[in-house]
This record gives sequence, C-alpha cells and structure tokens, in this order.
Amino acid sequence: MQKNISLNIGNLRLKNPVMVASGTFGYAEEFRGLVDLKKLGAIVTKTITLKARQGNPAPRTCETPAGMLNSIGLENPGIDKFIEGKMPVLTKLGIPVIVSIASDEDAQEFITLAGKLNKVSAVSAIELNISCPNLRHAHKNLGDRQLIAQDPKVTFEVVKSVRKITNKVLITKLSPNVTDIAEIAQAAEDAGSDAISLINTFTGMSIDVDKRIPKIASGVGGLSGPAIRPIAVRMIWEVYQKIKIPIIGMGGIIDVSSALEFFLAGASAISVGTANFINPRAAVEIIQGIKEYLAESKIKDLKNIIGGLKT
Amino acid sequence: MQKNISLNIGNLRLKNPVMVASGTFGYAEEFRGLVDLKKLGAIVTKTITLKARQGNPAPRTCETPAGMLNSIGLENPGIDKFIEGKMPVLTKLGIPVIVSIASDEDAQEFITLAGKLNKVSAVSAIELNISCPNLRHAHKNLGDRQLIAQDPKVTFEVVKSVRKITNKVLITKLSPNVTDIAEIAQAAEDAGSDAISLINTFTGMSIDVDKRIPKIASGVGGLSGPAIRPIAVRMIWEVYQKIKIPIIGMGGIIDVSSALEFFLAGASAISVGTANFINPRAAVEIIQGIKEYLAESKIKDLKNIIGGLKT
Amino acid sequence: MALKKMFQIKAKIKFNKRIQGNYFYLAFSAARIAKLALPGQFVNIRVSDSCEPLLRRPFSIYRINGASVEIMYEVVGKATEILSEKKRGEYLDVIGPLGNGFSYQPSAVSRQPVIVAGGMGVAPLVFLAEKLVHGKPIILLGAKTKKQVLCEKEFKKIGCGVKIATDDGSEGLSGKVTDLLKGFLGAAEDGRVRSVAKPLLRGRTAIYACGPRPMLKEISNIAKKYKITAQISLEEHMACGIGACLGCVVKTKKGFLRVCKEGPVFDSEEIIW
Amino acid sequence: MALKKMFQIKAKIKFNKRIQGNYFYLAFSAARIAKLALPGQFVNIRVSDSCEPLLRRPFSIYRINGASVEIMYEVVGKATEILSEKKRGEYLDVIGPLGNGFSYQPSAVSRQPVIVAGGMGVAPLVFLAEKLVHGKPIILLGAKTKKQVLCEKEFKKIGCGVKIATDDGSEGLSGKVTDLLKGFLGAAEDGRVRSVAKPLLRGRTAIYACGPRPMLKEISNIAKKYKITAQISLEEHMACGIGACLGCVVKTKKGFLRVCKEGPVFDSEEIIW
Ligand SMILES: Cc1cc2nc3c(=O)[nH]c(=O)nc-3n(C[C@H](O)[C@H](O)[C@H](O)COP(=O)(O)OP(=O)(O)OC[C@H]3O[C@@H](n4cnc5c(N)ncnc54)[C@H](O)[C@@H]3O)c2cc1C
Ligand SMILES: Cc1cc2nc3c(=O)[nH]c(=O)nc-3n(C[C@H](O)[C@H](O)[C@H](O)COP(=O)(O)OP(=O)(O)OC[C@H]3O[C@@H](n4cnc5c(N)ncnc54)[C@H](O)[C@@H]3O)c2cc1C
Ligand SMILES: Cc1cc2nc3c(=O)[nH]c(=O)nc-3n(C[C@H](O)[C@H](O)[C@H](O)COP(=O)(O)O)c2cc1C
Ligand SMILES: Cc1cc2nc3c(=O)[nH]c(=O)nc-3n(C[C@H](O)[C@H](O)[C@H](O)COP(=O)(O)O)c2cc1C
Ligand code: FES
Ligand code: FES
Repeated sequence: MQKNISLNIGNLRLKNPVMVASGTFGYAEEFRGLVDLKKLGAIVTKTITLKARQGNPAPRTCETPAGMLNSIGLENPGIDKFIEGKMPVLTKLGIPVIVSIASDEDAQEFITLAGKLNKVSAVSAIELNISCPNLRHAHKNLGDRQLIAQDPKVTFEVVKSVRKITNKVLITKLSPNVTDIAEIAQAAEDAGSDAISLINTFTGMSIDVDKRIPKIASGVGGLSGPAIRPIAVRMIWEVYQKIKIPIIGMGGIIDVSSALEFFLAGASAISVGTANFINPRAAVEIIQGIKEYLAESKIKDLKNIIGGLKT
Repeated sequence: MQKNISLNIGNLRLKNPVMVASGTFGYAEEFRGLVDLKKLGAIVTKTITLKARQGNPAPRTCETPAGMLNSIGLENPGIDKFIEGKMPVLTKLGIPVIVSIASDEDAQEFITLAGKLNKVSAVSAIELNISCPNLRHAHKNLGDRQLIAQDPKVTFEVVKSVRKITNKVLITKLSPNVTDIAEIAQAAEDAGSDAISLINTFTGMSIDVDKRIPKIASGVGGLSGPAIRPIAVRMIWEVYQKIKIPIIGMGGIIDVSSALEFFLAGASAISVGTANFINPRAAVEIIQGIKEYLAESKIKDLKNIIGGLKT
Repeated sequence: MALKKMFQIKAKIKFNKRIQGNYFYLAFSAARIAKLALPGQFVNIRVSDSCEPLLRRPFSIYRINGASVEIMYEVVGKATEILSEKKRGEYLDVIGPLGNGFSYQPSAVSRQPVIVAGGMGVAPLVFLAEKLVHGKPIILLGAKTKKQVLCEKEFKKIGCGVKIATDDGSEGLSGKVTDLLKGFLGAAEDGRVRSVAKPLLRGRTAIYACGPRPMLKEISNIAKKYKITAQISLEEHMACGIGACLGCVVKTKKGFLRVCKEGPVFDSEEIIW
Repeated sequence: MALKKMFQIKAKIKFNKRIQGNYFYLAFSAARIAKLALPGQFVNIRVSDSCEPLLRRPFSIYRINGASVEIMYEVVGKATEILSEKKRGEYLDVIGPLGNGFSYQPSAVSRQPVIVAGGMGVAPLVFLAEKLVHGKPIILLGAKTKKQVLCEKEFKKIGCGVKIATDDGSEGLSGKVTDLLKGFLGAAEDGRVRSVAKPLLRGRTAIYACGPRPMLKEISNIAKKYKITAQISLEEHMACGIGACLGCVVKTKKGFLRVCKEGPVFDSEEIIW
C-alpha cells in the first residue's frame, strides 16, 4: 500500500516532511557525494543577512552532554552574493529551497531582504530567523528582551511587515528562550505567518575550568542536539494546542524515533539539524524510517499521526 | 596550606559549598550507609506542602539524552508530619537542613508553612520552591503564566510576604522556563531573599512512539541532568551580573569539573541533584575535588574564583 | 521497617556469557552484597560512566555463589547492550542489595509453594526456589516460545517440578502460564488430580510470581478468586533505586508505595491495578 | 576549487595497537578513501553511536597501506579513549578524505624540504615524507620527553635525516623543536654548516609543519623572518568536518577560512595569529 508522506506548508508542496535545518547543512553542496540531496523534503539555507557577516572568532563550537554549543555569528556572504553565488547551485538540486533571513541591526532589513527574495522564483519560502541567539537586540522596541522572538508584539510587527510585501510562503522561526512559546507562536500566526519553525537553539555556556574561560570564544552560544529534545517536543505540543498553521519541528532529532516524537506532538514537518554533522544521511534515513513506521502501523497518511499523542 | 571553602548564605554558615538538591536526596536517610552524610555542606529536603500530597501516577520518571524527566508531583507527607517524622532524623545529621516549601493552591500557604518552620529551631533555612513544573497556576495573579517564578511581580509579592514573617535564611528557587532569568532573580532580591537557587527543572516531554503516549504518565515533567548544564551555567552567569545576594547553582552537576563551571559563572554554592541517583557519593567527591583544584591552582579561598570567568 | 544495609561496590566481573538468544548470565564479586542478599532483592548497576545511559539499571539477584552475585538479563536497550559487551575482569559500579524480597515461612510449613515466572521474570525465582526447596516448590514457567524458556534445568537440578507454557505451543502447554496456574488450581479444587495444590488452597503456602505486568495482574485476580496469597515482584522505571526520588511508585491500598523500597515484592492483594 | 570526492564508510578495523604511553596506531579498511587520500588530509570518525561523544572526531591520515587507512592518535578525552578500546574486526563510521593537504612540487625541484613535527603533530608527516622522499627531507621532531618522540624509526626507514628536540633534554636537543629549526637556518645563513638549508633559504622548497598552535605560530614568525614558505597544518574544534557548520574557522588575510575545508593546511603567511 502506498503511504502518503507529502504535505503542504501554505502553498508549498513538499514531497516529504523532512527538511534540513538552517545553519546545519551549509548551502547543500558541502554534502554532495554523502547524501542523495534530491531525496530531501526541502533545504533551509544558512541564515542570510543584508550585508556580508564574517561571524565570530574561533572556537565557535564545543561539545556538551548530548549536545553542542555554537556561536557562528551568522557568517554569510550577504543577500546579493547569496542570490548570485549560492542560489543557482541550490536551484539545480530540484528540491524546495527555503531561504532563512535575519536582520542584524534593524528590523526594516527584513523587508529589504524579503523584497530581494521575491524576485528569485527559485526561492520556495522565506524563513524569518527572529530567534538567533547570536544576534541580540536586533529591534528598537525590544526593551530588555534580546531577541525579537522573545516579545509577542515585536514578533507580530516584524512578521506582519514582511507578510505585507511578499506572497512567498512565510515561515517564522521561534526561540525556546521564552516563558510562553505558544504566545509567541500565536503572534506569528496572527501576523500572517504560513508556518512556525521551532525550536532554534537555547542560549548556553560552557566553561573550560582549567583556563577559566568560556569554551567558545563569544562566551554564550546556542545549544542544540539531543539534549534539548524533551523541551522541544514539549514546546511543539504546547504550540500545537494553540495555533492552526503547520509547525516545522526540530531540536535534537537524530533518527526516525526521535522524528516521530515531533509528529505525534503536533509537527507537520520536521527539520534535522545537529544530526547532519554526526550522520550526513540522517535526514534521508528518517524519510525511509517514516515510511516503514507507517507501513508497520498500517497508517495510510502521515497526517493521521500529527498531534496524535494520546494523553 | 589550608584551603577555605566555607561560606555564608545570609546568616547561615556552611562548612562547604556543596548541597544536595531538593527532591533528589529524599530525607537523607535513604542514603545512609552509602554516603558520609556529615560531610555535606547542607541538605535541602524534598519540597513540603501544607497538606500531604500523594503525587502523580507512575511512570514518574524516564531517561532522556544525558538527562531525565520527572513528574513526582510533589509527593510529601505534609508539613506537620514532616516536622514530626522527618525533622528529628535530619536534625541528628548535624548538618544544616534547608526545608523546601511550596504552595499547592494558594500563595498564602507559603506564609503558613514558613510560620510553622519558624518554630523549628533545627531548620537552618527555608527554600521557596516557586518553580516546580508539577505545580501549575499556584497563584491567582499569574494570568497566563504557569509558575510564580515566571512572573517578576508575583515572585516579588510571594517572597516579600514570607520575608515579613520569618527571620530564617530565605532562599528563592527559580525556574529556567523564563525569557529573562535575571529579571526574576532581581525581583526575589528586591523582596528580601537572602539567596537565589537556580535552576529548577525545564518542562519537557518525551514520547513512546510505539504506544503513542508520553513516557511519563503526567505528560510533561521536569528535565534535569547534564543535558541542561550549559543553560544553567549561562543563567547563573546572567544572574550573577545583576544581583548581589549569593547564588546556589545547580543543573547537571555530576563531578568537580562541572561544579567548578558554576562557581566560575558566579555561584557561591552548588547543589547536586540527578547525580545523586547515578553516584550517591557525587556530592562528597565534589567537595574533595574542589579542595584539590584549589590546591593545584594555588588559590586560598574558593571565594576567589566565584564569578572568576574571564571573558 | 528497620533500615537495611546496602553497599556501593566496584565489582569485578567474573563471567558474562550468553545463555541463548538475547539472554545473558553475569557474575560479579561482591562479598558484602552476597552475604546479605535475599531472594527477590535486586542490585542497581551503572553500566558505563558516560551519559548514555545516564541512570543505573535494576536487576534481580539471580543467585548467590559464595562471594559472587549473579544476574540474568535480557538485552532490550542501550544499557543491557553495553552490559552484554562487558568482559571478565572489567568492573561494574553496583549498589545492593536493595528492596524487600519475598517473604516465606520456614520451609517445613510452606508445603509446595507455587512459583510462577513469565519470561525474564524468572530471574529472582531460582534463588527463591533454593530457599523453599524443602517445601517441594512447583514451578510454572511461561514464555513466548521454546527458545525463551529459561532456567528449566536449574529448577530441576534443585529438585523442583517444572511445568511449561509457551504462547506458540513450541514447548509445554500452548497458552499462558496463567492458564497453567488456573488448570492447576481448578483441578485441585475439583479433586481431579493429586492434591499438590491443596496446601495453597488451604492457605498454608503461597504463589510467588515475577513477570510482565499483565501476568501479575491476572495472578492477582486468580489469587483473589481462590482466596490465596500471591507475592508478586513488580517492575517500575527507577531513577535512584534506593527510595530517594519517589519515582518508582505503584498504587496500593496504602497509597503510592515505592517499588524499589517497599517492594519490589508486594502482596498481590495490596496492589490497585 | 573543484569539489573533491569524499565517502562515508563503515570501515572494519584491521588493527588498533598501543605504540607507547597514550599513543595508538589504528588501521581500517577503506579502499575508496585510501585511493584518494593525500598527505595532510584527514578523516572524521564517529567512534560510537551513543550521545557521548556526540560529534565525530578528526584524525590526520597517518599513512595509506593498500586499501587500508592508518591513523595515529593520542588518548586525550572521551572519544579517543573509546577509540583505544576498539578491537580488530569492529567497525568505525568514517568520512574522508577531507580537507586540503600539503602542496608540494614534483620532488626533483623541492630539494631538502624541512618537516617539523611537534608531539602528535607528527601524524600526517610520515605520509608527506614518503611523497617528498626524493627531495631528501630533513625531519625535526619535537616532544616533551623522550617517551613522546614518535615515528623516528619510520622517518629513518624512508631514508630521512631526523633531528630531535625534547623539552626536558631526555633525547636530542634540550629545548623546542623551533630552536632546532632556528639553529638550522641560522647556521645555514652563516654558512657555518653544510648547506642543507640552502634550498629552503632560496625559496626552492618549504617548511611543512604540524603541531601545537604556539609552535606553528613560532614557525610562521621564523618563515617570515627568513622569507621562506611554511605550510602548516592547523587544528580547530570541528562539528561537521565537511565545511557545513562554519565552526572551525581560522582568521586569515582572506577573512575567516574553514580549517576543515580550505585547510587544515595553510600557507603560514596567510594566517592572522
Ligand atoms: C526491580 C527490577 C528488577 C529487574 N530485574 C531484571 C532482571 O533480573 N533481568 C532483566 O533482564 N531485567 C530486569 N529488570 C528490567 C531491567 O531493569 C530493564 O530491562 C533495563 O533497565 C533496561 O535497560 P536498557 O537501557 O537496556 O533499556 P532501555 O532502553 O532503558 O529500555 C528498553 C525497554 O525496556 C523498558 N524498561 C527500561 N527500564 C525498565 C524498568 N526499570 N522496568 C521496566 N521496564 C523497563 C523500557 O520502557 C523500554 O521499553 C528489572 C527491573 C526492575 C525494576
Ligand atoms: C584536522 C585535525 C587533525 C587531527 N589529527 C589528529 C591525529 O592525527 N591524531 C590525534 O591524536 N589527534 C588529532 N587531532 C586532534 C583530535 O581530533 C582530538 O584529540 C580529539 O578530537 C579529541 O577527542 P576526545 O573526545 O578524546 O577529547 P575531548 O574530550 O573532546 O577533548 C580533550 C582535549 O582535546 C581538545 N580537543 C578536542 N578536539 C579538538 C580539536 N578538534 N582540535 C584541537 N583540540 C581538540 C579539547 O579542547 C580538550 O582539551 C586532529 C584534529 C584536527 C582538527
Ligand atoms: C552550527 C549551527 C548553526 C546554526 N545556524 C543557524 C542559522 O544560521 N539560522 C537558524 O535559524 N538556525 C541556526 N541553527 C539552529 C538550527 O537550525 C536548529 O534550529 C537547532 O540547531 C535545533 O535543532 P537540532 O538540535 O536538530 O540541531 C544553527 C545550529 C547549529 C548547530
Ligand atoms: C526526581 C526529582 C525530583 C525533584 N523534586 C524537586 C522538589 O521537590 N523541589 C524542588 O525544588 N526541586 C526538585 N527537583 C529539582 C532539583 O532540585 C534540581 O533543581 C534540578 O533537578 C536540576 O539539578 P540537576 O540537574 O542536578 O538534577 C527534583 C528533581 C528531580 C530529578
Ligand atoms: S527509584 Fe527512586 S524511589 Fe524508587
Ligand atoms: S567543522 Fe564544520 S565547517 Fe569545519
């Protein structure tokens, strides 16, 4: 029996629900030869900013118990060079390309960035990264908050302003560093986001006790990997109770079993992040594993298990 | 050369800075024979409520990557039986006993509880657990928030009201499930807390994908263990920048190296939680390890490294 | 309840061998645990000093052999997999003996107790059978299939009568071990067979059982029906194994009790299923 | 830069033996990696399928032997400890070959290149010496103490001249390997000794170095002073090893470059220390 695992995120049709997460898959070409890239549901690019960013000094990563910290600092060539140099390669893959964007100073930049992407037909969707722990105080109305995604009003405002100027599928990526994730998700939905991506990394810190310095040069960084999975799953479940638009779930997914937790908690699609570093084939293996799970459980359509957790 | 590792938390003198965390050391007697209990800096009891609580149905715990979820549901005999049945045994240990209390319905209960503890001279300090993820909506002014420790105003109010009626050393235990931990810590300090304990567990969820049910019966529970350590260390560091009262740091401490991260980030004392289950001697080994670290680093007093992270 | 002694020991592995399929048999030196251990008690083992697995894992004490403690286990996940790869001479971090084991009267009185084991639940029951041997215990063993029937020889060696049930009928009765038990009690009631079950029905001995939860529940029902005593050994996920975390509770008539501390053996009539 | 081929391989361990102290020598079968590997490239190994360690670990390709890839490593933490416990016949999950290795001219031209190794930094340099052998490379080996001097025999077997410096003077010069290098260059400059360093000073060959960061920095300074070329192999913490995470950067005149992709070998004059 044929199992259906395709789905829509807004108008965007995905042949399967497994993407690779922003910043963890480069611009795809890095994985060529290791993975059959055509099999992926979609690729989310490294977050792109208006101007090129050189990023933070090294060390930029360190391992933590069942996780890792990173503070890449959004190193990227800037939107123009990205469109010119990276998009053609990405387009050739023949899979949906979701471009992640962030503003490094001014929320107005989101509009400029989205405007530029509007003109690139190969861009399937835009992901608003309003939750990067390496970009602080990126909006004048934030007050004490560090991230746009930590304030429902600012989130609403930013999403709304981009929504107004683009018809591309719009995904808002949220931060787990908040008291009430559902409240922020609601704000993004209200502002017209087509989907919610969550979670971005937790801000964390790890210390080299012999040298008495932080293990990553920037001090704090973003925590990802299996360690954070239980929190991610709980957040998806909470958000799922509250909003109607699709959720793209991520945070510590490493295999089919961990991926299924996210679907059962309410994610319509999932994104593989840190696991790409450990096993470049993780995403592709998960796609296969989902099909097998459906077959074994005699379920016709993946949609039937979304949010299917029995409580 | 003699190394000093003693310290004060308010008026409470501790011979060393290593405690065992609430809910992870029972009422100490469970560990008798496995650990030399007299060596501990202090013991924090399981959280006690006014009335006895039978707690949640099983399964109450499950393992997660480098961590565990629990939803004990604050099972405890109630304050009167605690004072009668457990305090005498605890008192005999000859180490400071910090009694953790929570209100399971009404913030007014904190006052009643503290009032009862005032009369027990063997109680060295009171820890206000306003951050238990298994106790939701425990205050009428919380609005959408689930925990007292998620709202700076309610935190201030509750701490203040207890402060007014007790001269015992007062410790406020904070939740990591917040957008801005320093803001809550500040509220507790302003309200007269003598110290801050952080962090309590993260709310998390883990799913049995074959049965499609949560792995713990109550659905969500509290995430503890090494997995959360980088977030805990970052929060200590943030709070340390903002407040003047001592911080009791915890979250994933399993050995001397992880303990030292907390001191360097700004903790004056630390608490060992989940690690007690893995290695009952963890706390005692950490005390020894701290002394050795000071000797090797030629540091006279542990105080000299508190917040000593170079950034 | 008086505080029982327990020890945390770096215990050297004496052997660790595959019995059949995924079942293993391991012994480690731990004189102090060996000396105090009672049937039905367990040990809590840290199989690795890494974060995966993070927590200790509980295993029934299978048998005591001088200063050696023996366990029998099935590989079902990460910790048991790691355990199965350990070699003779390596060390395990073990806490034990833990919990309350089976309680039994001096063997003269407890004539022909009935021991019921489901699958890996057999682990603590050989040790128990040794202690009850003068009462000529009757052993009912259940498993999914012939290859999963464990310890038949060991029980026979001690001198116990063994009856077997397998789900697929590949050995003994085709059905559940509880069917064996029912047949056994029913027959005795009818007086159809020799009255080996009589002492049980007259309350002079008890059923001792360990195995999957549904089996234990069924045995509780049977015990209730026949008004006999059943001591059952329960499992629950454990974080500490020593009564400190309150994680491993079971609902009883006295409220929640800790499987690791008040249990793992309970009177079946105490349990609220 | 053209995309280079790399493979993810379940590679069978052929041997894994202790050389001395904490140093180990391991070989695994990986024909496709062996075929393409160049000196200075590395492999990224997942030593266990657990969460600890979570990430792969990079190791220089020590040597290629037919279809076998060999590495040499020091046990410094969790991953290398686990690696050291692996047995012949077990499998490793390996990605490679990765990065850009040393670049060298046809050996006829590159007369007497100078190879400088500090401690475990020797790992990629025997392979390199093999390729440069017609140029009669001169090897300068540095270590803390005699017991940590690695590969002396291997270099000699190929036919290279080896000079040694140890911090404690237990073998060779008492001092740093960079002192050896300085003495060597200084002497050649003065014309005091036979002119083995002349080709280097005249820019006809280069220094090839791998070792701790301070050593490489010192070599960069020396190279700058003498206006000679030094190719140095850097280390940085790696999450992916394939250029995807942007984690392993080093500051260069061209901005941040990835050690795993543009490196690990760089021209020393490119690096901003
Ligand atoms: C008092 C007691 C005595 C036991 N005695 C034995 C014994 O003698 N021999 C033996 O093989 N096993 C015994 N067990 C079960 C044994 O502890 C588990 O099989 C083991 O912990 C599994 O660890 P793992 O990491 O390999 O599997 P995991 O990956 O942790 O789990 C694999 C599967 O086993 C289940 N499981 C894990 N831990 C427990 C637990 N504590 N109770 C019930 N199910 C669990 C999980 O839910 C999962 O389905 C006993 C358990 C208890 C509580
Ligand atoms: C390109 C490259 C080639 C390498 N080749 C070799 C080799 O041939 N032989 C060899 O023994 N080692 C080599 N290393 C270093 C090796 O990767 C580390 O020693 C190893 O990752 C340590 O893992 P661990 O879990 O045992 O130690 P950890 O517990 O991870 O760390 C132990 C100590 O080593 C340091 N460390 C860990 N990873 C790295 C890293 N990537 N770079 C620098 N320091 C690190 C840590 O900061 C810590 O101080 C190489 C590293 C790189 C980047
Ligand atoms: C090295 C690294 C770089 C990342 N860069 C970005 C980024 O540029 N933009 C973004 O939205 N998220 C970024 N993330 C976050 C991931 O997309 C993902 O949300 C997070 O890592 C949680 O998923 P995981 O646990 O599967 O990795 C990055 C994560 C890592 C580990
Ligand atoms: C099983 C369990 C029960 C707990 N019960 C309590 C409690 O009653 N009161 C409380 O304040 N914290 C409780 N905690 C939280 C711990 O005190 C501690 O804050 C947390 O576990 C983080 O530290 P750790 O990672 O070292 O365990 C409990 C934690 C665990 C694991
Ligand atoms: S496992 Fe902790 S109380 Fe039983
Ligand atoms: S390790 Fe990821 S880019 Fe080099």
